[in-house]
Amino acid sequence: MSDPGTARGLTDEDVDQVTRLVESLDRSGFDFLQVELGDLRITVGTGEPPVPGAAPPPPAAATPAAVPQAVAPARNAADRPDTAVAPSAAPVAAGSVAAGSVAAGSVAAGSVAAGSVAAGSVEITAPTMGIFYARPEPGKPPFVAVGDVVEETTTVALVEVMKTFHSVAAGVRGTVVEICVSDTDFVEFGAVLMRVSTE
Amino acid sequence: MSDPGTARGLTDEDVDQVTRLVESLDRSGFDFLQVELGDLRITVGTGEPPVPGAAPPPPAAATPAAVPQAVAPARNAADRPDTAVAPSAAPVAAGSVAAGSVAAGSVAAGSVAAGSVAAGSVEITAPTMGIFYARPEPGKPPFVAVGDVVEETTTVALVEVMKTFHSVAAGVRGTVVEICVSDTDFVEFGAVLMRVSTE
Amino acid sequence: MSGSIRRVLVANRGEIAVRIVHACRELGIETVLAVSEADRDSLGARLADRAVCIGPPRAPQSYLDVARIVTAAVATGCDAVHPGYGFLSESPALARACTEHGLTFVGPTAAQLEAMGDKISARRLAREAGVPTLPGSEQVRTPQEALAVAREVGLPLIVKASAGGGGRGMKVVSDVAELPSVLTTAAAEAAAAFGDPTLYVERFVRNARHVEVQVLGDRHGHVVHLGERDCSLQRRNQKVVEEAPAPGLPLQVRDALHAAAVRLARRIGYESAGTVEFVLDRDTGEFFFLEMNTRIQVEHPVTELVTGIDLVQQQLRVAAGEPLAFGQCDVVHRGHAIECRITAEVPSADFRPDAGRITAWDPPGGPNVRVDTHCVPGYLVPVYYDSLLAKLIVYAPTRAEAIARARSALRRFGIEGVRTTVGFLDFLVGRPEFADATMTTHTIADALGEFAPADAA
Amino acid sequence: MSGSIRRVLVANRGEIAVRIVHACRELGIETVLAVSEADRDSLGARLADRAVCIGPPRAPQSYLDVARIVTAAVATGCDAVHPGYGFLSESPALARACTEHGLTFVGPTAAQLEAMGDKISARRLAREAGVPTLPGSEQVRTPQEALAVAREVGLPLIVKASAGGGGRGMKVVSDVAELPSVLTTAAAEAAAAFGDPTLYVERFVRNARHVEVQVLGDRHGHVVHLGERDCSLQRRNQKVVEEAPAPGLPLQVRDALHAAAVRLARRIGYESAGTVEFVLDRDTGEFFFLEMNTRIQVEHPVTELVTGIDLVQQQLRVAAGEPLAFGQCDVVHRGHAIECRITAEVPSADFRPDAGRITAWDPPGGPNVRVDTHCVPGYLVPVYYDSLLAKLIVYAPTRAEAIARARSALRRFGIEGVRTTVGFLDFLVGRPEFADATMTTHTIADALGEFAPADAA
Repeated sequence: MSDPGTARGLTDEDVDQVTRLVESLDRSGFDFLQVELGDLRITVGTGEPPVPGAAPPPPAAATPAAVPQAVAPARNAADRPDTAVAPSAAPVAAGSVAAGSVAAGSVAAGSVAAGSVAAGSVEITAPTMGIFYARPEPGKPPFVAVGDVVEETTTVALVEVMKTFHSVAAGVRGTVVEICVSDTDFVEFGAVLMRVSTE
Repeated sequence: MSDPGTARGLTDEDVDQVTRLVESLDRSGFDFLQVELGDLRITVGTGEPPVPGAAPPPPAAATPAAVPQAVAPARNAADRPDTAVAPSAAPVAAGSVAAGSVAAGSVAAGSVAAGSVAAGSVEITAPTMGIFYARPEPGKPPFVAVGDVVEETTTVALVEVMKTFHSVAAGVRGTVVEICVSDTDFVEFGAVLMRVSTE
Repeated sequence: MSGSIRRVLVANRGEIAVRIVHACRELGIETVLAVSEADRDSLGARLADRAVCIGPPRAPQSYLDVARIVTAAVATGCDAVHPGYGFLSESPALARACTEHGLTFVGPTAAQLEAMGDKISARRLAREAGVPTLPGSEQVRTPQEALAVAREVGLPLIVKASAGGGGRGMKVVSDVAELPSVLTTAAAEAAAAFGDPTLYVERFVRNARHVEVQVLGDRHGHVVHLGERDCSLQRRNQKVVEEAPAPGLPLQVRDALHAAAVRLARRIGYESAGTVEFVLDRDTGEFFFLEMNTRIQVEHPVTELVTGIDLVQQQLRVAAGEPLAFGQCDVVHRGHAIECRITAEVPSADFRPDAGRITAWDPPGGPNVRVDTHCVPGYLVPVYYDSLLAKLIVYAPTRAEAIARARSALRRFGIEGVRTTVGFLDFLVGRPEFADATMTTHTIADALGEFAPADAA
Repeated sequence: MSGSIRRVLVANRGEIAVRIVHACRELGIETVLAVSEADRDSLGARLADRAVCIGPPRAPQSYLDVARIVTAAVATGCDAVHPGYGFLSESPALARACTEHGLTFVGPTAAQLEAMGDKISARRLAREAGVPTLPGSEQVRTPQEALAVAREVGLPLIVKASAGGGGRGMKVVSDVAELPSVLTTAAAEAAAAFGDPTLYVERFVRNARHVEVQVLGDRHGHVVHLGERDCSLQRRNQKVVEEAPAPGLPLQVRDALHAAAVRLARRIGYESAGTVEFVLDRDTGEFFFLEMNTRIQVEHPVTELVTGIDLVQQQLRVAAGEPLAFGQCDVVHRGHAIECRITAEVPSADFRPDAGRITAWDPPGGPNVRVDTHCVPGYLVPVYYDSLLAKLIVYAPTRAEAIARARSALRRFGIEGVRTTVGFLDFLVGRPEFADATMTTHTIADALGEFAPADAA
C-alpha cells in the first residue's frame, strides 16, 4: 500500500482499501480500527481516538513484523456500567473479544493472524453456555492437560446445562497450549475454553 | 499527495481522494478517520479534533509547511433537521457555515486558503442582527458596489434594529469583490455581508 | 423491597428487557440480562449490571431454552427470573424449574399458567367465575361434533387451538360445508405449531371490539383491576394501536368488565399482573371472555400512564411476597393514553419485516411522550426476532388531545436505515373510525386500501 | 389551536427553549429559536424549525435585547413570542413592543407584568384581594421610617428592593442599630442591579417554608389553580429541589392558599400561567404573600406530572385567545412529583460554576422519570449563562416512592466533563428533614456541613 522509498500521494487503490476498511468496520459493530504498516497507520472509529501508548499494541500474543494489525474493541468492559455483580462464576468476555478481532483482522490485506489469536493456534469455544467440567468425574484425571496432543475427535471437556452434559470435541489436531477456564467454572456461549497449537 | 522535497498545497486529486474518504466516513456513522502515510497525515472527524499527543496528528502549529492537513467539519448543516421554514426573509446560514469553515481552516497549518474564504479576500460581517440597507436612503445610490475601493472607515451599509441604524465600516482597505446580501434583507448576527479583496 | 429479591435474571430481549432493567434498578435490584449472541451489544446488555451470553441467535437455543435460562440464573447468583412477554413468559416449565432451583419466578404460579394456557380450561374457569363466554364447545374431536355445535351456535364460527392464544391458530368458518376440511387443517397446524392438535369452536363476532382489563393480585388474596384497554386496531390478529381507557364504553359495561376480570382472577387466586381479554360485540353490546394473559403485556404502558402505577415494579413487589400497597379505591384513573407499536416492516410490501442497521434514531421528546425502546443509532436490527422497534406512548388529559399528540410525535420520529410503520401508524391514528371511536378488529384490514405508503411513492 | 398562532419566536435558551419547541410542535406551531452566537449549535437550535443568531454570547446584546428579539420575530414571519423564564420573560417593555408590532406575547399583559414586577405594588394588590401579606411597610425612604416599622413589626426584619424579586436584593436585619447602614447599602445595590433604589421592609420569618400556587387564567375571565408546590430547599435564595403537592400541609391551609392565589389572579384579570408565592411560618402556621411570578416557572414540571396538564401548551392556547378547556373541578391531582435542578457547579468549591465540554451524558430512563435538558454528549457548557444543565423530575403514587425514585435516578445519572450537583442532590433528597417533610428554607445551609462531596475526596 505504501512504499517508504518513494513518497507519494494516495492512490485509488489506497482509497479503495481504506474505504473497504471503513465499510467493513461499519458493518462489524466494533468501535474503531487502526492499521499500521511500516509508516502507514490508519485509524477509524467512534468516540474518542485511541490513547497513545495503548493504541498500537494488540491485546495478546506477539505478532510477526510487517503484519498489519489489530483491532481493539473498545466497549467490551468499559461500556458495561457495572460488571461487578459477578458472583463466583468467571465472566467470559474473552469469547467476544476474540470474535471481534478475527472479524476485523480478516479485513486487513495480507493478514495471516488476527487479534488475540496467536499465530498457529486455534481456540476451542463453548458449544453451549453451562458449567465447564475438565474431568469426566470428580477424582478422575482431566480429559486433557497442557502439552497433550489432541485429534479432531478427542473429548476435551464437558459442559453441563441442568444435568445434560455436552461433550466438547477438540475439532482440530494439535497440542493443547492453554486451558482458559477452571474446572466447574460457569462459561458463556462461545467462551474460549482452550487453545491448541496446530504447528 | 505530499512531496517532502517540494512543499506544496493540496492538489485537486488530493482533495478528490480526501473527499472520498470523508464521504466514506460520513456514510459510515463513525466519528473520525485518521490516515498517515510517511509524512502524510489525514484526520477527519466529528466533535473536537484528536487530542495532541494522544493521537498522532498535532492539531495545529509545530507542523512543517510541507504537511497538508485537513480537518473537515462533518456535520454543519446536516444536523439541523429542518431549515425549511424560511419565510420571506433570506435565511443567512452562510454566516454559520463560513464560521465553521474558518475555524477548520485555521487549524490547517500552512494552508493558504480555508473553506469558503477566497485567497486574499476578507469578509465584512454583520455587527448586529437586523435589516441590511445597501443605501443611505431609498432612491439614493448604494454605499458601495462591486469593484469599488474602500478604506477601513468607509461606510458600506446600514443594519437596522427597530429604527436604530448601525453603520457598517469596511474595516479593511481593498476592493469590493462581492456583495452577499440584497438591500433590505434580514441578516443574522455575524452574517457575511461583503467580501473585499486586499490584494 | 430489597428484602427477598436481590438479583434478577431478565430472560428476554428488546424493549421489554430495557424496561425490566429500569424497574429493577429503581427498586435497588441488580440485573443479569440473558442475551443471545445477536444481542450481546444491545442496549439492555449495556444497562444491565451484567449480561450473560446463553446461546446462539436462534431463540430455541437461547431465549426459549428453559435449562439455559435456569442455569444462567443459578450460575450468576440470581434469586429471581423475570420472563417479560413472549418467549417463556407463560411457560409452566420455566416457572416450575425456577421453583425447583430456589428461584422466584416473577409471574403467577405454574398451575395458574397451565390453567390459563389451555384455552379450553380457561373457558371453563371463566364460566365457573360467572364470566360470559362465547357460545361454543369444549374440545371438538370429530366433524360431527363440530357440526352439532354449528347448528346450536350458528355461523360464522371460529375454530381455535386450545394450546394457541394471542390470535395464533384460528380459522373462521362461514360455510358449514367447509367445516370438516378446516378442522383437519387446523388440527394439523395446531399439532405442528403447539405440539397439541386439540381444537375448540366458538361463535365468531364479526363486528367486534377487543377490550381487556388489567388485573393485579398478590399472594395475600388481594386482587385489584387497573381499568381497561381497547386494542381493536389489529392487523392479522396482532395489536397495532392500544389505548386506555376504552372510549365510548357505557359505564355499566365498563363496570361489568372490571368486575368480571376481578372475579376470574380471584377464582384462581391470581398473584401477579395479568390481563383478561374480552370481545365486545358492537351489534349487541354483549361482551365475552376470550382468554387471560398471565404475564406483563406489550401494551401495559397505557395503563401505567392513566393510573400512575408502575406495573413491572408491582410484579416484582408481589413476586417478592409483598402485599399490594393500595386498594381498589386508591387507583385513580386520569386522562387518556395511546400506544403505537413501531415495527421494522415495509407497509408497501405487505408489511414484510425489514432488518438492517439503524443509521439515524431520533425519537420525539417532551413531556407526556414516552418511548420504550432498545434501539439506538447504529443498532443492527437482527433478523431472528420480532420486528418491534419501539412503543410510542402518549398521555393527555383528553382522548382528542392524546390523538393529536400521538400524530405529532409520530411525525417527529426520525428513523433511517430500516423501513418502519411510523407513517402507517400516523395514517391509522388519523382515521375517522379512530377519531369517533367506532373502530373494530377489522378496521385496519378495511382501511388498508386507502393507505398510500410514502415508501411506495 | 393553529388558528391564531402559526409561528412562535422562542426568546430563550437552554432546557426551557427545548421545552417550548416541543410544546409548539405538538400544537402544530412552527418555531424560530433566537440564539446567541454561543448557542448556534444547541439542541434547541437543532429541534426548532429555524434558528436565528441575534447577537454575541453576552445576554445584554442578545437574549436581553428587546429590539433584537422583536426584529427577529417580525423578520422571520413569527406571529408570537414566547419568552420562557428569566431574561425578558417579565419585561413589560417586551410585552409592549410585541403588541406594537402585531406580535402575541405569550404571557400576561404589560400592565399585569408591571403591577407584579413592582413588589410594593404587588403587596398592595395582594392586600386588596384579601391575601395576607407580611407585616411591613410601603416604600421606606429614610432610616426613621424604617425604625418606625421595626418598632411596629419587631425584629428580625428583611429589607427588599421593590424592583427585585426571586430572592435578589434582600438583606436580613437582626439588630436595629444596623438598620441605617443596611438601608444605605441596599439602596445602592438595588439602584445598581435594577436601576431603582426603592426599598421596602417586611417581617422576616425565621422558620419558613416556601410554598407556591400555580394559577392559570384566560382572556375570558376564567382562573383556575393547579395546586401548590413546596420549594423550601433553597441555597442562597435559589430553589434546588421542588415538589408537588406540598407534604404535610393541613387541608384547610392548603385550601386557603389555593383560594388566596386565585383571588389575587382574578383581582388583576390574570391571563396566562403564573405563580403566587407564599412564605409559611412553621412556628405559627400562618402564611403570607411573597410575590407573584408572571411567567412559566423552572419547576412547572412537578405540577404537570401531578395534574397531567401541559402548562406550556396552556400558555400558548390562552395566548391564542382560547378559553380554558377545563374548569377547577376537572383538575385531578394524583401522586407525587419531585424535581431536582442539576447544575454545573462544584459543591466542594462553594458551588462555583463549572463550564466546559460534557464528554459523557447518560440521563436515567424508564417511565415516570422525566429529564428536561438541552445537554447532549459533546455539549460545551458556555460560561455566559446560568449553570442549569437539566431538571430531573420523577413521579410516583406516593411521596416515599417518589423520593426513592429520585435517588435511584440521580445515582444512574452519568455526566462526565463538567462537575455537577448530582451527588449533592442525592444527599439532599436523602436528608431526614426531607423524608419527614420538616425542611425549611434554611435546611440546606444547616445541612451543608454534613455533605462530603465525592469530588473533594
